Amino acid sequence: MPSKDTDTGTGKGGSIIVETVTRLMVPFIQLFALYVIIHGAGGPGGGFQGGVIFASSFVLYVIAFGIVKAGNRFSERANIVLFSTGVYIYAGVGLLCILFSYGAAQFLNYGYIPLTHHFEENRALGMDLVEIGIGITVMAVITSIFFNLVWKREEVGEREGED
Amino acid sequence: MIDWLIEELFAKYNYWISIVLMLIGFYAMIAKDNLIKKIIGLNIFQTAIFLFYISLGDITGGTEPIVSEEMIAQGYVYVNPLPHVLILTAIVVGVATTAVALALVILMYEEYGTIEESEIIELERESAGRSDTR
Amino acid sequence: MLIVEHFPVLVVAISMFAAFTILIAGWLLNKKCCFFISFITILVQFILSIFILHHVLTVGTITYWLGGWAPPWGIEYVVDALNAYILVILLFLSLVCVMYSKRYEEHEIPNKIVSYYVLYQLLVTGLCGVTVTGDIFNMYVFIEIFSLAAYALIASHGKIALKASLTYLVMGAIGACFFLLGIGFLYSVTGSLNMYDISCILKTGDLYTSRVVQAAFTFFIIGMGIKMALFPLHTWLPDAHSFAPAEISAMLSGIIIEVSTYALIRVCLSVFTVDFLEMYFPITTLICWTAAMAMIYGSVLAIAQYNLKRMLAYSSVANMGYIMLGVGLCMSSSFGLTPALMHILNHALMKGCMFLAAGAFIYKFDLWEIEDFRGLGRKMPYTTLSFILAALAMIGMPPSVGFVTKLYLAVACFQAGQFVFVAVIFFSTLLILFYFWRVIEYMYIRVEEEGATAKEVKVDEIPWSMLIPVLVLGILCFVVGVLWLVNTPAFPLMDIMDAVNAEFGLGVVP
Amino acid sequence: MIFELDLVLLFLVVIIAIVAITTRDLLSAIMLLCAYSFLMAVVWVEMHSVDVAFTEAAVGAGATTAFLIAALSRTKRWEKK
Repeated sequence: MPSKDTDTGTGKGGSIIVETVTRLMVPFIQLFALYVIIHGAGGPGGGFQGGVIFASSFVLYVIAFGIVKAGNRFSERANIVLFSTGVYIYAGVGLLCILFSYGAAQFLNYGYIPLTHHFEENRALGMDLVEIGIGITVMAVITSIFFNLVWKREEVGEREGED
Repeated sequence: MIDWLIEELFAKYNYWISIVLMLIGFYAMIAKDNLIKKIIGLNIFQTAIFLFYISLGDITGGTEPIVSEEMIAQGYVYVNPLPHVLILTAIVVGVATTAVALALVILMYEEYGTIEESEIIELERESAGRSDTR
Repeated sequence: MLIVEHFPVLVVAISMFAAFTILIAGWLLNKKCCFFISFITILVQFILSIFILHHVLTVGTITYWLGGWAPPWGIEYVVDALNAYILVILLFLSLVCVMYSKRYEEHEIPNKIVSYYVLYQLLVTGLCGVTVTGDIFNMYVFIEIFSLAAYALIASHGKIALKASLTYLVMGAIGACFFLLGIGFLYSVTGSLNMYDISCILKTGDLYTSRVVQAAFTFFIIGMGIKMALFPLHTWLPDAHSFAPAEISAMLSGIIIEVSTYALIRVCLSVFTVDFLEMYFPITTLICWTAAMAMIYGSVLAIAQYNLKRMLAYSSVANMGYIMLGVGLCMSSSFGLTPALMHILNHALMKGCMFLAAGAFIYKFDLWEIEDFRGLGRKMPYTTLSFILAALAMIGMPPSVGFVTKLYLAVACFQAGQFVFVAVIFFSTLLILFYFWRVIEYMYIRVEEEGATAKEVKVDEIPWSMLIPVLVLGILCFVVGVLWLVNTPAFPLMDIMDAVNAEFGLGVVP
Repeated sequence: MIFELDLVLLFLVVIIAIVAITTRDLLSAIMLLCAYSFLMAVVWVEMHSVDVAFTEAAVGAGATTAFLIAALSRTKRWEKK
C-alpha cells in the first residue's frame, strides 16, 4: 500500500537522536492526551483537545521516521472503524437516554442511563463517555486528514470531520 | 478629547486590535494571489473573531472559570465561561475548514501545477477557449 | 412526553448515525450498500418530517430541550410551521436526488462512492440541523457542517470544479464569520443565545435603537446574503452550480441556498421581530430593490450563457430575487410571507427538475452546450418532456407553480403600492421566456439541420432510477401549482402559510 | 489581567500577522502563523480563558501547522510575485 516514490522527502529517516527522543516522547504525549480527555469535565481540556494531542503524537512519529515507515504502521481500516466508533458512542449514549427512560427524557439527558443509582453521578459518567467518544473520533479524524494530506496516493478522497 | 481617547481607544484596546487583525485576515483572503496565503488569511480572520468573543467574556480582576463554592463565597469573581465554550466549537469548525481547503489546494496543484490563483484562471480560460473552437 | 416530540432530534441523529454507518459498511463490506443505507435513512427522515408537520399543524409548536437543560442555558430545538414546512421540502428533494445519484455517481466517480455518500449524508444532517434548531449558535455550527459537506461534494468531480469549490469555500467562510460576528454582537448586549430569549430581551430592554444591535443585524444580512447568493454577493454561485455533479447542483440551487434564506428569515423575524423591521423601514425597501436588480441581472446574464447548467445557475440568482422580493414585501401586503415561502417550494421543484435533466443530458451524451441539443426531444422524450414542463412552469404558464408565485407576488406588489416591481416581474418573465425558448427550440424544432440522422434516431433514455426523479419533479411542477390554487384538505398548503403568518404577526395590512 | 503585558502581546500578534501575510516564503509564513497561534494562546491564558488557550495551542499551533506543512510538502514553497 505505501508508495515508494513519495515526494515528501522524509522517507530517509533522520538522526538517531530525533528517533530516540521520539520513541521516548510518544508514550508520554499519549498518556497526557488520555489525562486531558478524562479530566475534561472538571478542568480545562476535554475530548476534542485530548484527541488532537493524541493525534499530534502520530504527527511527531511521521516527522521523525518518515511517512513510509509510519504509513506501514497506520491502518486505514482501523482508523475508519475508530472514528465511526467514536460517533456511535457519542450519539448512542444520547439515544440510550431516550430508550432507558421510555421516551420521557430528552436526547443526551445522561441522568437516565442506569449506570449507578444517583442521577447526578449518572450525568457525570455519561459526560465522560461522551468525551471519550469525541476523543476517539477527533484522534482518528485528525490522523486521517494528516495522512491524506501528506501522502500522495492513487485516490485521495477529501474528508473532513466535525464532532 | 483626551477623555474620549482613553474611553474609546485605550480602554477597549483588545476590540480595536481584534478589528485590525480581522482586516489583515480579510485583506489576505481577498487580495492575495497565492492560495496558501488565502488560507493563512482565513485562519487569522477566524482567530480575530475568537479574540473578540474572549474579550466579551473577560472582566478586569476576574479569575478563571474553574472555581469551587468556597472561592465564590470568598468573593472571587470569575469570567463568563460561555464564550469560551462557543469558541471551542468555532475552533473545531475552523480547523475542519482549513483541512478541506488544503485538500482542495493540493488537488488543484496536481491538476494545474500551480497554486497562484491568477495562473489557474489563465489556464482555465485557455482550456475553455479550446473547447469553444472545437 | 409524546414520541412525536422526539422526532426533531431523531431526524438529525439518525442522519449522523447513517453517515458513519455508510463509512464502515462501505469500506468493510460492500460499496453497493452505501446507496441503500442512504436512501432508506432519508426515506425514514422524510416520513418523520411529515409526522412533525402534521403534529405542528394539529397540536402546536414542538419545543425540545436537548439534554434536559432548560433554555436559555441549554440548546433548545423549536419546530413551528415554518421549520416543519422547510424540513419536508428539503428531505423530499434530498430523497429524489439520492435516488438519482445512484447510477449517475457509479458512472462518474466509481471509486469514490463511499466518500460521496458519507458527505451527502452529512450534508443532509447539516441542513436538517439548521432547520430544527432554535439556538442561534447551534444554527451557525450546522450551517458550517452543511457548508463543509457542500464544498467537498462540489469538488467531487475534480478538475475545474476544484476552483469553483475553493471560491465558494473562501466566500462561504467569510459569510459564516460574519454570521458569527453578528452572534457575538447580539450576545454582548443580550447575554443569551436562545432565539426566543434574545427577541424577548431585545423587546423588553428597548434595545432596538442600540447601535450594536443594528450592527449585528447588518452582519447577519451580509453573512447570510453571501451564503444565499443575494445579488451583489452571488459571485461564487455560477461556477459552483455549473461544475458540481448534477444532483448536487439540484441540491445547491433547490435547497442549500433556500435553507440559508430560511436562516435569514428566521433571524430577521424571530430574533429581530417585525417591530424592528418596521422601525427601520428602509431595510425592507432596500431588500426589495436588491431583489428586483437580482431578477433582472440574473435573467440578462442567463441569456448570455451557452452552457445549460450555467444558464440555470444565473436563473437561480434571478429566482433568489423572487424569494427576497417576497421577504421584502412581507410587511406591506395581506399575504405576509406567503409568496416567499411559496417560491421556496416552487423553486426547489422547478430547479431540481431542470438540473437533474441537465445532468441526464451529460450522463447520456456528454452534452453541455445548448447548441448541441438538436433533436434531443426525440432521443430522450421523457427527460426533455419533464424539462419542458419545468421550463414552462418557470416561465409562468397557468396553472404551474411559477404562475402561482408570480400571481401572488404581483398582487402583493399591488397591495403594497409598489407598481414598479410588477413591471420588473413582467419584464423578467419576458427574459425567462426568451432564454428557455432557445432551449426548447433546439430540442424540438431545429432538428432538420442534422439532416439524415434525424430520421433514424432511436429512443435512448436514461435508466429508470434516474428517470423517475426527473419525471416526478416535472409533473409535480404542475400538480403543486393546482394544489396551491385549490387548497384541498389533504394538502393544506395554504393552512401552513396562514400558520406561519399568524406566528410572526404578518399578513395584516397596516 | 496585567494591562502592559496584554498590550505588548497584542501588538506583537498584529506585527506577526502582518509579516505572515507579506512574506514570500510560504514555509516561514506558516511558521509565523504557528507563532501567532501560540501568542494568541498566551493572550487567552492571560484573559482567563484557559480552555480556549489549551485548544488553540493544540489545534491552532499544532494541528493546523502540521496540516499546512503537509500541504506545502505537496505543493510549492515560494510564492510568485
